Amino acid sequence: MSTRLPVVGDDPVFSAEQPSSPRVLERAQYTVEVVSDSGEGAQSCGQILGTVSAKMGNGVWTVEIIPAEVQPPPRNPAGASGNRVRIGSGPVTNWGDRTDLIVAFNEQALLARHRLDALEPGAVILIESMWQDHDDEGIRAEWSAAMEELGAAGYRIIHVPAHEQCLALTENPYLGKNMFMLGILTELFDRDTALIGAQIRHRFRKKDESVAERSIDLLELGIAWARENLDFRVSVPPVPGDRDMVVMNGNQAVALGAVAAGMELAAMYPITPATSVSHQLGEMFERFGGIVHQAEDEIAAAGVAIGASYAGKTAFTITSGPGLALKTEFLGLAVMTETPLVLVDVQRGGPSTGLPTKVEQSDLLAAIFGQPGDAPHVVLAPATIEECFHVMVTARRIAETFRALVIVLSDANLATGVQPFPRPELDQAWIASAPDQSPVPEGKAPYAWDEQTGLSQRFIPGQPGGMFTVTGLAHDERSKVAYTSDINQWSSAMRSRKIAVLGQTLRPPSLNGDDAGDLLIVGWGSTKGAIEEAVARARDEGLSVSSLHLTFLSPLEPGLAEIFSRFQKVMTVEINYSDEPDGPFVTHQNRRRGQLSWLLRAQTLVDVDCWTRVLGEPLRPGAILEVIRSNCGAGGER
Amino acid sequence: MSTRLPVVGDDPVFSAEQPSSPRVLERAQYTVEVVSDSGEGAQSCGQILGTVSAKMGNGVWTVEIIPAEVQPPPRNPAGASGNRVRIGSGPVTNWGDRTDLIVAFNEQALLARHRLDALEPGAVILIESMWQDHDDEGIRAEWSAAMEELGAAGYRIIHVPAHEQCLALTENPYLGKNMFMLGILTELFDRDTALIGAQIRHRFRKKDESVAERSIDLLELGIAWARENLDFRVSVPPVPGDRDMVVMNGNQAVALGAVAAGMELAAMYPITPATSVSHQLGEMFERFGGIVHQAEDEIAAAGVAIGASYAGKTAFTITSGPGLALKTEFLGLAVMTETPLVLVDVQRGGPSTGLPTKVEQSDLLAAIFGQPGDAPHVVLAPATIEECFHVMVTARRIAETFRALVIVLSDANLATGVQPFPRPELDQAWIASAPDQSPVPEGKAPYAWDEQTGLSQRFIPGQPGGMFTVTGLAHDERSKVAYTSDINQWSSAMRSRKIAVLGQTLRPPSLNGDDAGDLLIVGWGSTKGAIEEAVARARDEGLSVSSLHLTFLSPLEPGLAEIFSRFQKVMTVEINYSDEPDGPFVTHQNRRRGQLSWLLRAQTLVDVDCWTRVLGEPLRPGAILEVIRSNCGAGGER
Amino acid sequence: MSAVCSLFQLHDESREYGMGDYEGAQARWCPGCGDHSVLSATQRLLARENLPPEKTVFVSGIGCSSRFPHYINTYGFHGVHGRALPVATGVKLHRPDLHVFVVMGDGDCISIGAGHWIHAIRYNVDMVALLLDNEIYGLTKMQTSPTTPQGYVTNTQPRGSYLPPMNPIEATLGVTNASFVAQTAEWVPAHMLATMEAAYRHPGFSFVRILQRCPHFTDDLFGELPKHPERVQLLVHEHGIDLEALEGRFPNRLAHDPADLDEARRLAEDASVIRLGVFFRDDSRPRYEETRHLPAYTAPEKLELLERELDRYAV
Amino acid sequence: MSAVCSLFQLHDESREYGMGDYEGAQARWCPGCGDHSVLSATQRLLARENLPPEKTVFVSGIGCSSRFPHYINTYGFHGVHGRALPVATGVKLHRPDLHVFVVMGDGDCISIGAGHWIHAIRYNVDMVALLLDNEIYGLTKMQTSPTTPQGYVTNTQPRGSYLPPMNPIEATLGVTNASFVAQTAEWVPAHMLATMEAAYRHPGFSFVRILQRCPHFTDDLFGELPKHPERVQLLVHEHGIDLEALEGRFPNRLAHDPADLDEARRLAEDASVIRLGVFFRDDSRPRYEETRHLPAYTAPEKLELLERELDRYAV
Ligand SMILES: Cc1ncc(C[n+]2csc(CCOP(=O)(O)OP(=O)(O)O)c2C)c(N)n1
Ligand SMILES: Cc1ncc(C[n+]2csc(CCOP(=O)(O)OP(=O)(O)O)c2C)c(N)n1
Ligand code: SF4
Ligand code: SF4
Ligand SMILES: [Mg+2]
Ligand SMILES: [Mg+2]
Repeated sequence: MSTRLPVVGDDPVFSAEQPSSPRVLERAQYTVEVVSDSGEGAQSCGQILGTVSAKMGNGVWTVEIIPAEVQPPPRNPAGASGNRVRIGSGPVTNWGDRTDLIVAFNEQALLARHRLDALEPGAVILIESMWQDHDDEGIRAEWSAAMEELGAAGYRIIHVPAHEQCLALTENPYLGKNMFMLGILTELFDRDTALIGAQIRHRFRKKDESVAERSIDLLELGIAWARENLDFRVSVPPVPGDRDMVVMNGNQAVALGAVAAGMELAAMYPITPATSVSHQLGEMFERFGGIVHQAEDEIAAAGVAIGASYAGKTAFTITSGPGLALKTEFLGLAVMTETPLVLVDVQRGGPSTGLPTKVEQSDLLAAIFGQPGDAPHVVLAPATIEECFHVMVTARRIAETFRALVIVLSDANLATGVQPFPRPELDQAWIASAPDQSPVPEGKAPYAWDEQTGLSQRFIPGQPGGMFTVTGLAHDERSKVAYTSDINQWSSAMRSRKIAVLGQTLRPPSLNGDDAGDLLIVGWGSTKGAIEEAVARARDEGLSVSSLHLTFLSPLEPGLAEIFSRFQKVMTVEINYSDEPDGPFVTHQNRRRGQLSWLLRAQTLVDVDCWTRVLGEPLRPGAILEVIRSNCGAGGER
Repeated sequence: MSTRLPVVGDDPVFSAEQPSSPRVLERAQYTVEVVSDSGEGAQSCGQILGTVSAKMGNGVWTVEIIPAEVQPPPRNPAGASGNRVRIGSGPVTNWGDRTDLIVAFNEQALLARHRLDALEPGAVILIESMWQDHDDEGIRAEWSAAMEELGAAGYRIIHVPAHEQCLALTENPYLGKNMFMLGILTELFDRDTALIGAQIRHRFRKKDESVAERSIDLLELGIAWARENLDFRVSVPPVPGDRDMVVMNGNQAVALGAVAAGMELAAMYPITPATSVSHQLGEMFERFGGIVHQAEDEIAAAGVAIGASYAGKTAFTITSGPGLALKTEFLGLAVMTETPLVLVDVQRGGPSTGLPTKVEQSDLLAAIFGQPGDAPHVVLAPATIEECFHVMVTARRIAETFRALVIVLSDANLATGVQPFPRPELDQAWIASAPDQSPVPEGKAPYAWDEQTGLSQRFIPGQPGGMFTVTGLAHDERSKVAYTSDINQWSSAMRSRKIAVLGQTLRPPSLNGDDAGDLLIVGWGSTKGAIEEAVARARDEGLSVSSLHLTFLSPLEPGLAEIFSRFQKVMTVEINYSDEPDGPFVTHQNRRRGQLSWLLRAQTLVDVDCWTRVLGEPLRPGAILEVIRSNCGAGGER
Repeated sequence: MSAVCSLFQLHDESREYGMGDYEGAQARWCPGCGDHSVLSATQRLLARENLPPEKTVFVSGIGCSSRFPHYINTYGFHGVHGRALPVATGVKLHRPDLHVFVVMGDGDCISIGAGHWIHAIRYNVDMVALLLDNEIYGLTKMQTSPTTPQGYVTNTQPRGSYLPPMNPIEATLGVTNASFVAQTAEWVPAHMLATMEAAYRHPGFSFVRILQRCPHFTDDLFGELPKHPERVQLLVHEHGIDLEALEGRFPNRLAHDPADLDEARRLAEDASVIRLGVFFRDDSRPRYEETRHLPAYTAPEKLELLERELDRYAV
Repeated sequence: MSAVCSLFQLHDESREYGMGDYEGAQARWCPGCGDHSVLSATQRLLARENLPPEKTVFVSGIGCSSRFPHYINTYGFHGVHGRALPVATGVKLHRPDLHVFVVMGDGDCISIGAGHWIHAIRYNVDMVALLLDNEIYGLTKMQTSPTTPQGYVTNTQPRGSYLPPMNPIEATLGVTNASFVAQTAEWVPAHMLATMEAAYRHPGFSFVRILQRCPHFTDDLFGELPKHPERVQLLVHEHGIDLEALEGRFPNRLAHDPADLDEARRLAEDASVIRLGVFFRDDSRPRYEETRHLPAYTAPEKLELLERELDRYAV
């Protein structure tokens, strides 16, 4: 693959004509969706819009709309495939509430979005109109029924004869319509056509040149059609920052972060939504001396990573819920043998196979407590795509310094969400240093635990004089199998103490909002943007609410009880399941609660409430705002 | 194997001579150990003593002393193998504190017990004396060193020339010495020689008759030696109860309980200390129409059990920590598909391979929270060997009624501990009923969740009209893959609600001791006997302490916060790891706590403290008494 | 069959089932996916054998192919990735009255499920195992599977898959107690149906590898093959499969006695031509579920037995 | 070997190691256990090949046999049950300078570890895998293993093991890309040493099944064999093993060219005699670890490359 940047800004394909003067809607932020059957390219249409908007200096948050099957039957609500792009003048930190404008390739995909309550009342709908007069009677009937269902919602529905228009340039508009639609969006949002063209060329770089050219023709056709037929434009003026930015999704960030951390082995077994990290690395890792090992299963992937790490190489393994489950036994071994290991869990909906392509934050307690026996380790969660990059450096360093297992909890929202962030300033210190191969001084033990910190210096194969046998059995500091009872108590303490030491190095979390007030919202992971947006809106309404976002879940960041004591009420907002407090048979005591709230209650003894949803989608700031409104000043949960 | 009971009571082998009149120590309870190299038979010596004592009406608790290897090198402290038998006039509920009398086949095994602080100061030691003048100089030196180490402790050391004595009857005393030693114990404790003889015959029933006869000769030799040479006897008079009793270990109780529950399949993979359940069932299960399936691994064992249960048969799977880890993914599937499943985890020391033959209670949080995604299910822990039997009936019924996963947490202490308990009064209602094969009424859904309870009636293959596909994907009540967002929220609620319903059927736990006071000790699982003994001793000392023992860990039994509020201080006592409160870097907030205390804190918001140890042995009541003493009236943990 | 089982056998033997009786939900595979044709052939087999839908169970793992049970109107168990065989074993062990079919993908069966696969061959429990081998991970979007040809570009091995592919027929034949091993292709429906039928009728574990087109990701692997019957060799034999109807279309035929294990292995090993047919069969191999002799006691009888058992522990 | 690896190669090539250099902790196996003799042969091999202890890694799972690494003075990894091969693969993948040996029991390798075993054969990573096959679960006290003879009484199958045993050699030979497959017996130390040596020198994954006595539980299986050399047939060949020293003791010898896979399979299948020797070897099979071409950039060079990578995402 070429690493050359596509040439931008001076592309001669586009004409410089001025648009006519339609009504211009000025917006600080605006959300657009493009949906089609899978294979029709709504995905790339949305992606290009997002990327180009980011390049133009807009804040952007892109979310994939993915069906559960590879190519489900056409024209079916459950098959909707596409992208949602939220564009802002300033930074956009989350997917927002509802869509302002949707481009739909058929009315069934559109219906799916409507039924999922994804569309703003009064939203603009650009719908491919070919189905209205389709030869197939059944299709015509479906169209009418759909229009009726949509009619009640007060959308502004605009028919787009995309198919018909595209026929002028291509025999099979199913394969080019997305470029036509992209043209419409280009015109509507006044996107830089040179940047758009460059993106298209990049996308088709492995195909015959004519493909890109025809796509650009279709794009122009869309632009022209919009110019002539649409009476409005949307302006979301970028507020250019002064920092270099990059734009990518969370899985790409994890992959690049792993490289920046000097990782040398990624052992994995395919699983949605984690797999694309390995696709990304598959392309580039070898150039950095790294190996992507697709193992026969998740257990083997964990084993290979542990083996490599034991041999002095920095290794991580990446998976999602079902794979985390399978790796459980090996995680216990990593803890017991104090072999550094980073595991990235890109969470999806559970339990079991659950919702493989959808977001959830319900692996938290399994990540912390899932391993039989006492297995102290570290659990971290990046909250933004930028953090997905940097967390890999942090995780690797903690793993090595503390000879620890570090679990990183990303999720499907971060994995597929695309967002610009400041370009990382790479630092050589981030890269793992070469393994120690110097001789081991006589008498030194492979677990010479420092009594105060539990820390010790590991021996790496190749070090003369360091020969010893790592074991998952209880062992003493020479790694000899323990036969007396106090060794187990002592070595358990040593493994636990390291975590306390790490905890002491952490700073208390900082607050978003005032230091005290009516309500404190606590979150973790990918919900940060939505929570902070909701808090900002609530504060604008005069509500006394702040929020706090945790990166370290094990050990927890210090000072929480003290912070919580300054608020009338504390509650978590999470994408995992909790009983409704007023559900049948649910009492204040037996209520099954959000996973973080449960953790916080045990640690702080504060009556931390929770509001959680498992809708298979990111939380909407508007919904969180509702929660804030009804909990501000409402006091404790009892 | 014959099920005929050995003939008792009229055995002509033993003479009726009266013993001379040595000093008789009257004791309400007394603890004896027998230790040897493995293969020398201290195990069976101790077992026979225990069983016969139980048959004579004594309370008994027997604990195995097992080395980590099959037959480790001889004369090595780490190789000590044997049995500890605590005999009481009334019921004995735990292994007690220290041993009053030990029979040791060599001084190294003895040293091992001494170093583990297993012996009461002033204990009587009966030591095989052959090593003192052994030909091997090294051995003589080891003997001297050992005697020196032991000398300081004030034991009463009695030399027993067992080897020499046995040579009169056998060429290889290593294989018969245990019977000679048993003879000594028979005389010392005035055990019924007919019962002893019957046990010996039963043990050798598959061997040539001469083996049993020679053993009985050796036994008599031991009796005679003791009569002539020992100046004391121990009297622990049995207090005969009025109930029929049985005596067995916890794994045998689980096996028999499974049969009593009408279980039809035990799917397992060998793992200590769970395996002997399947040995027990291997002998008898087929006669009841049951199958023991030794699978290729623990994952397959779980899958086979789930498949059988899905097909309408009652199935369970049994394992220990590392196996629990491997089954994690399948447990999530059982929850998601609402397939009834009972899993018995006989806990051992962890994490990882840990202490395979030793007790620990550290799988609690993994059992409850280990499954990625939200996977509500039931976790139960038997506290006595009797409960090991009955819990299987309870677990099976809950699993089927609630279409639930039920995890039963036993442990190595229960698994190998032998205790008499009232013979179960078998009830036909305990046995699983035959699966429903009647036609399914049209329109009925396979998950027709009752909105209030989450309960539904499952369809079983073979039922006409019930055809549907179970799936681990999020699904609606017809088991169709969920494509809209609210289905996941709804079905998650239905799975959770069942657990709340079960919780409502539970009674608040009853207290051992007063309803209010200075200190409440909370325990779970096999520690009950030790805790209650310690509490009784403390109350005798006038301390204001009560205890409470939980059987249901998920959902927790109701009313805990209210109960806790009546005590100055609440703390758990558990066999799992917790940071010492005053350890370096440990604060009240970041302290890693005992697993139950953590659970109770989150649920009740009471500052539940904990005292825990992971010494690879059951807790000693005396140690718990110390904890009570120092915490009674001491107030909260802070 | 014991009395316990007779409980499960009350069904209307006289009823005749047609294809329509086995129709499940609309299949959501890609257009042109070979899984569609496996589904039709299976429904045809069920109709031919007149299997009551309620007595038939399809067990699968996770993957495109593993969606299969949803699309057929029998009992179905869509479990977890790689673990269909243990679940199916559990279903069948205690329910000999049920007809058990297992549907697996190549990743499902041969990668993550490899241990269960090897052991299921050995257990030889009476069921039909269908390996829908598209030589790629479909559902997760084109990663290398153990059967992906060496050099084939995938998303995880973009410089071409590193190793020579595993040969599932050869590996199966290497496992002691293998009892039925066949290969067919979904684009030869008549052959596929005949193979499945032979598999169904074989008493024991029948392993059938079905070469399966995945037009979405690997159209170049099998996509052209339907047009090239000369690249296929049919193994024909009276104890295997011998379809006259195919004679014209597939001129390349080889007589192979499925009783000949050595020859079967030799044929399996040679990758120069795609061989369809029964490589090996031995109806006399011991079956795991037959090793148990389970009496059928009533509950009161069981209690009585258990009392005797408890007597042994009586004090 | 790349520059990165040279980092790991600084050791004193001139040093000569003796048996004593490999002595670890006192072995805690039962008296007479065959594992003791495997240990001595291994130490002898290491001395013969003069492998620096710090450059040698023994990886094992869990079982009696898996205690092995504790008793030899090299680096050792005593991991979890059934998973030695993935760990060993991880060790070797990035550290071609290390000599990697894997020690597994029959339950460890063939039951719980079966999936990894099959795939390790295929990956063909350069290491020596020793299967210490006592045909029983030793450490957990006598349960049926996949190699336990049919009918043999164990604690989990007290009416006799239900199925014919798995034949590890046959199964290994069925896996595509198998490159070295041999069988030996610990009670013929010279043969065992020669086999291990051939295995060590083979470039790729060498699978050696060692028949191993377990006097504690299954003395009747191999216990008498040392006295019955006539029940053993030695496979001899210049590319396999041919020890003149053994000629007198083992009169039953068969010339077998390890290049002949078909014949190897035939010999493996036939259980009428115990065959010791190299069944198959092919030094030219592709090795997984060689498929990667890893440049050896310095940290600054990597950063520079990463900057170029980031450029692609620049706004
Ligand atoms: C434990 C686990 N690991 C990984 C996955 C992700 N996953 C789903 S299907 C699949 C493989 C699909 O390939 P194959 O088995 O060949 O079936 P196909 O889709 O090609 O029919 C994988 C890796 C999962 N669902 N569960
Ligand atoms: C995950 C897991 N399952 C089961 C066990 C228990 N276990 C320890 S060793 C062993 C098998 C021993 O047999 P084998 O592998 O043949 O080795 P041997 O002891 O005979 O050398 C088993 C089942 C374990 N430690 N971990
Ligand atoms: S991706 Fe391939 S295997 Fe999956 S449904 Fe589509 S064509 Fe079939
Ligand atoms: S049990 Fe068997 S395999 Fe294990 S150490 Fe003893 S003799 Fe060796
Ligand atoms: Mg596939
Ligand atoms: Mg073994």
